[in-house]
Amino acid sequence: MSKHDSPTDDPTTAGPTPDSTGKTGAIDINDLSKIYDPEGERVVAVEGMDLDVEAEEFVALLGPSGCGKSTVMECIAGYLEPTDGEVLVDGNTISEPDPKRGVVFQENRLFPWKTIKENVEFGPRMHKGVEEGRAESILDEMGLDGFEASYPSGLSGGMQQRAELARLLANDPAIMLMDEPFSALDALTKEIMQKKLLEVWERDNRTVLFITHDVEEAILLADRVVIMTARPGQVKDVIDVDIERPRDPEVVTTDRFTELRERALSVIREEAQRALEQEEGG
Amino acid sequence: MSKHDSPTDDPTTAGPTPDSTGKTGAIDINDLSKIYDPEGERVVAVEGMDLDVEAEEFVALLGPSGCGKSTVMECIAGYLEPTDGEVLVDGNTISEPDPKRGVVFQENRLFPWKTIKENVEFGPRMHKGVEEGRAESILDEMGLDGFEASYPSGLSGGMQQRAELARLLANDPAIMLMDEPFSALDALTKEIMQKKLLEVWERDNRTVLFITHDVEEAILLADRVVIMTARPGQVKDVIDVDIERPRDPEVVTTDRFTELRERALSVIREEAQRALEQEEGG
Amino acid sequence: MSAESLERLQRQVGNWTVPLPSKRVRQLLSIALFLALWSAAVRVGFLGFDKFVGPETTFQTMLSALGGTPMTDGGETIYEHSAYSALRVLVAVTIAILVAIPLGLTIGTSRRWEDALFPALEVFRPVPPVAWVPIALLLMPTFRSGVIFVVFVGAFFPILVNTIEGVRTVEEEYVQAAASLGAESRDIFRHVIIPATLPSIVTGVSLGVGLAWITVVAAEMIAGGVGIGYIIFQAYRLLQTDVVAVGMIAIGFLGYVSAAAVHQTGNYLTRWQEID
Amino acid sequence: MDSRRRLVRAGSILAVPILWLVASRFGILPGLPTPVEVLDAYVGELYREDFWISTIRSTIRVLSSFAIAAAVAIPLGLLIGRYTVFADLTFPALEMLRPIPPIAWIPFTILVLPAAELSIMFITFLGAFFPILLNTIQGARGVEVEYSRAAQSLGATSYQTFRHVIYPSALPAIHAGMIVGMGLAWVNLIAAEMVAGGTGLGFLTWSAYTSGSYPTIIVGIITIGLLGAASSALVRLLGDWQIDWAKEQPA
Amino acid sequence: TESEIFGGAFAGFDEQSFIVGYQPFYTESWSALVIRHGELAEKHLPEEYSVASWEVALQGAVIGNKMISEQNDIGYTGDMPTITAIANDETPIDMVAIAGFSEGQQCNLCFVPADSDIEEAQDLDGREIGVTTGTCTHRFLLEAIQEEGIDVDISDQGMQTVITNIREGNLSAGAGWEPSPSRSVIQESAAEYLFTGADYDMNDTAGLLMLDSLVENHPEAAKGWLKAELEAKHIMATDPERTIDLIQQEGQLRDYERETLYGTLYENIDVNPDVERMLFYTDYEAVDEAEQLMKNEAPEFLHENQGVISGMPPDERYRTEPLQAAIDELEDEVDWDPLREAER
Ligand SMILES: Nc1ncnc2c1ncn2[C@@H]1O[C@H](COP(=O)(O)OP(=O)(O)OP(=O)(O)O)[C@@H](O)[C@H]1O
Ligand SMILES: Nc1ncnc2c1ncn2[C@@H]1O[C@H](COP(=O)(O)OP(=O)(O)OP(=O)(O)O)[C@@H](O)[C@H]1O
Ligand SMILES: O=[N+]([O-])[O-]
Ligand SMILES: [Mg+2]
Ligand SMILES: [Mg+2]
Repeated sequence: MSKHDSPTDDPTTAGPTPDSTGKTGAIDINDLSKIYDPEGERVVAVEGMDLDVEAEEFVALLGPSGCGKSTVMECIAGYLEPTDGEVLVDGNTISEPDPKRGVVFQENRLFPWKTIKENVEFGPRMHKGVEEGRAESILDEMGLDGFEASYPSGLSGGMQQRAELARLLANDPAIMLMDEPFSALDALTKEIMQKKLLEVWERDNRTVLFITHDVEEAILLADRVVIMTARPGQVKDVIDVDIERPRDPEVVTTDRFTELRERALSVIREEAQRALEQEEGG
Repeated sequence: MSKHDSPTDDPTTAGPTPDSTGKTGAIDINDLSKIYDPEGERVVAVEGMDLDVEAEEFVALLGPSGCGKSTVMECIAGYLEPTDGEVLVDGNTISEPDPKRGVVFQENRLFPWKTIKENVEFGPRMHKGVEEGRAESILDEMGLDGFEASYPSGLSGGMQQRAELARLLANDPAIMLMDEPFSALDALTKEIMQKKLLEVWERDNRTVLFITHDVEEAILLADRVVIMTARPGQVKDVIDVDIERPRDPEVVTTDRFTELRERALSVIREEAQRALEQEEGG
Repeated sequence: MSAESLERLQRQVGNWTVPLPSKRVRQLLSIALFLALWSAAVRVGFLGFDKFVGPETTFQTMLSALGGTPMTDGGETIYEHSAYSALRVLVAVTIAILVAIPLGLTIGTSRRWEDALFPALEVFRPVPPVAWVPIALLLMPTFRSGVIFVVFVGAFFPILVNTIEGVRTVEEEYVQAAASLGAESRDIFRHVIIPATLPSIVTGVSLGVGLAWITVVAAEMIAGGVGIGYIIFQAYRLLQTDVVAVGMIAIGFLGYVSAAAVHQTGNYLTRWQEID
Repeated sequence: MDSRRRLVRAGSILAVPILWLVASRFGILPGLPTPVEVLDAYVGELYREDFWISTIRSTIRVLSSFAIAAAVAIPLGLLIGRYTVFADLTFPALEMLRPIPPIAWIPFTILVLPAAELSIMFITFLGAFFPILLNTIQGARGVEVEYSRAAQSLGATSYQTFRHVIYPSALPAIHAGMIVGMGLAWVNLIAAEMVAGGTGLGFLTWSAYTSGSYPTIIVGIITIGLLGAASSALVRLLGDWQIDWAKEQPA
Repeated sequence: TESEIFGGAFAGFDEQSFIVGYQPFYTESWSALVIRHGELAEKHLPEEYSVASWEVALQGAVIGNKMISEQNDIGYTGDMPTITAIANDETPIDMVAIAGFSEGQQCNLCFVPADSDIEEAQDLDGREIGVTTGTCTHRFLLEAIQEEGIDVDISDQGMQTVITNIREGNLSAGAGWEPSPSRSVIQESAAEYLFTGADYDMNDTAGLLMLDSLVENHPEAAKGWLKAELEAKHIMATDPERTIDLIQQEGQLRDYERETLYGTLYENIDVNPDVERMLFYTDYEAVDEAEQLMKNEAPEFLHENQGVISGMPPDERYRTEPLQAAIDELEDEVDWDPLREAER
């Protein structure tokens, strides 16, 4: 499954390295550092992080609160410029946001002033043109038929999250960057969304980087679970999830799952303790 | 463990019925119904619910989103007047909020305009007077020493939730009503808070009604797990948690735990499906 | 107030067996009480109320004014004076909107333009629009455009400041989301910045319209000519207090109608927001 | 902010007098007093008792009317915001009066109130009153019900809830109203002084026009602007001091 | 100074200290300036009475209305606000004297830009004239237009706006009252007089008003004030230099050159060189034209023509007893003839 057993791949392999299989959506993070400096108060969020994500791989990113997960994602999305190091996508350095790299946030960022349909058609309209009927079919798939003309404020939280996913899919990105997309949902809605996401991913072949605090969610969804250290963030451990696909929520009861979960949890606990000490100190 | 195997205890036993053991904090919910009627749009949130919570018992309340859990809790807290039926605490009908029944919400409701210490001392100051040094010792216990003079906005989410718990404890309520208190926390902070809560509960003997969406959390913490039906809410099933105390997060790996979890999950799934159908319909 | 506490209140009052009148009745009561107090104050001569008119005479004068009786010696009717004031407000606010919104968007989105323009504008902002009346009369070729200039100043700053504030508080995440969906900066301006700023602009316009009315009345009183402000003051000079009261009602009515129109238009333009 | 930006911003402010100077030098805007004339007049005014009396009078009028407006509008707004019945009985009448620009009341106040000073103060008061009232009502209504519930569950009586929850929670909105109110207090004060005469910077400015002392008009405008800015700063300071809890950022 | 900042503000409540409403930008009430700066009130008022404050107004109507609401006790107002005030039936107000009188050389002035091609009233046909409507000047202008049989476009503007627009050439002509036109004509050479009230036999005058309660309850104070008025008139009539010295102390007039102030009171207008600029009368019952104007012409105009007063002012609102008492008393005290001052 994976060439990436170690998070410390040689960082000198920068430059165009098209995936040998011709797939797109590979992410190379080389020696990435990000320092925030609001009014002289230096916060070293990420320091010397290395991580390679293969094209069409599903990677989950876990780590204590404040360890820099979102920072890493924003560097990949092109919102932030790294203080040091670089992020390559399919061998090219990232300079700005790009429709190839779709992003979903924890709180939905549907445009409140556009209807659900206008939201879903926003991406295509911006760069290649709207294909008649496509928005409807995606919304249909997400169980949102009948809500095309509603504004986001008229939908429940779960439906909003589904609409956001629909907007992302309509744009057909090679990479999906998801920052705790389901953490605000209740248990059941979350389960449904996880199923939906797996379904879509297994069909469409996209690279997914999925940030979560939920260990079970990470194992259920990902090919690899990357655990970060407390701030400044680096890769602490990578766990290969060798549970076969297609998966469904029932797998959480298997022994292998429990085993992987225990392993992830113990790594996290260790790191979390450190994070807590940091916090208590400040 | 329990005299309350069935949720349909005789509702005619109203009137003062002091607990035989002399403990306080028993809650009797008799045939409770609550109908919301904002501008003529009738929502039957809870209908004919019966539930008895023993004094010093720890009961977790599970149920699909929108099934009326919070509504029930708000009736017990005295915020809402039941449309029908009644809620008795130690045999007396509830008419208004009371410092005996402490409440914790999902989002913290620390008063942003008061310091942590002022927040913690708020309850005592309101009704019986502040005891010198008590706030400090509670904050200490919650790992918040040094933050007495901070405003809530200066604290991280986990610390805020701990401060809220400190505020509740400083008021020494017989009953603690907790509405998804930890659901906004990350996995680790949540675990720490659960431990803290168990510790406090095992020591202080208070009745706890704990609403959550997290099945594992419910089983880990509670003596009994009450599962509600989809709206209009009623008690669907009650699961006795016969895992011995003191418990710690490791119990989740035991077989008995897994068993109870499976049982709870299957009941919830069934009910959740119904709830979902309701939503999609509207 | 929550429906709940209202329920409680009603119940309490019910215990004293005083039936609580319905909301509509209470609101009408409020107005009736006001008119009764006014009338009583005039009759009794509370403070100097005996030197003012009561509601009854005001009502009569109002009717005759609405029937087309000229307001003072000038010969113009209430409709003509209203039209003058309203037109001044309309023209001034329109110009203010056309200038302040683009300017605010520019200043809000570009740090460079902000540095170049905003401090200079801030120099003028603390000066109340009415204070410009003498200078406007001095500089404007005829005093009529002078009044419009002053009203424009009144409407301009609230719109400008709210537009800038609106742009600045556009959540970065929307901009990022749009960029990640392939939007260029022009698209972002058009599809994110402008709609996200609209509610704030609407707030600015309604504040601006309010200030425009205050300014137009003051300017018309000071500078004279025509308009409701002038009528109020002219009637005052001639001690026709009933006409003064009718003028006040007219200006209040116009102010109310224009505020309602802005509110309705604003609601329509920002119809995605949950209506409360 | 880096020094280059600071420079640009300072330049932006300096551009105002420079453009004015250029305009008067080249006769664009004939009739506009030149900066030199105005400076000259300003120095002259500083030696005149009349100018200082006007300045002090206007300041006292604004500050006292504003204080009274706040003292009346805040409790009234909290009551209206929290008690529906009280609101129904009072608010419609207030709403009826609100759209009338304060300055339109001047004939009424001169006739009805027993002293000219009270007339001007009443107009100024009205200017500040409604923004503070409306914001207070909005603030009181916007208090999230969970806060008052939390207080009640901690044993607070309704008075205690009002004092410790409703009031502080509404403070930011009240404060926003006070900022707008201070601005409108000045607007209406100046108008009232121009119309009612007597003393004050509004009158000074208008009588400078009447007497043809045009540079003094601008002296008046500048002084009014300075005092307006200072009083806004004062309100902001008051707010920052009272609402310090809103500023602290997460650790 | 302190009393001007704080004390004067609420002095209206004190019956023995008076608030005086006066108009620096209205020559016919300038006896008030002479009283103020010559400290004549202090000299003549009985000891227990004082002036709480001098309240500047830019319009007579403001003073009249402040008297009606008893905020001002004594007021100097033009003929129209005087009539409006004494005709009101809320607060009794008496006209106790005339403040100034002129055969149309103060209030009834029509002027044109300095370089204007307009040479006589007839040339105004079809032109735009600026005037403040509702003032005595307005009445004069209407009458003049009617007599000339011309048709003009009247533009209602404040006095100073008329002056500004004349200077800028935006108006063909303007009408107004002194001292503003003099400033434009003498000090700035921006305007010229075209015709005056004398051409139409229209006099102009200002009233001295007192609250009836003051006259009734404090006759000594009323008498004292009129003694001061008489002395002021005496100074104005006999000592122009001192008069101008005193008037120049009025801060509001700081931008008026001495020459202008002198001219507006003492130099006859070139279009009517034989008519006195100002006549220093005080007793309107002693001067036919003044009595006619205040008791008949002005009230009739306001009542019948304009309908702004509901009836003619009652006879008892015209009071000259305090003036008579002042004259009687002064006769023993001074070496000039107070009766003459009252008349002329
Ligand atoms: N704009 C910023 N300015 C300064 N510090 C920042 C900024 N954004 C984030 N940080 C800090 O950088 C660190 C990493 O933040 P980041 O949001 O990447 O963490 P995270 O792992 O996503 O946390 P969470 O799990 O809570 O979402 C934190 O300590 C945070 O406080
Ligand atoms: N004030 C209200 N007015 C009208 N309907 C309400 C009100 N409060 C709650 N409801 C409705 O009553 C039902 C029960 O709400 P409640 O908040 O008790 O559910 P819940 O079980 O706590 O849900 P969740 O798990 O999402 O917190 C829901 O359908 C909700 O929409
Ligand atoms: O006193 N006047 O204004 O004529
Ligand atoms: Mg994050
Ligand atoms: Mg709930």
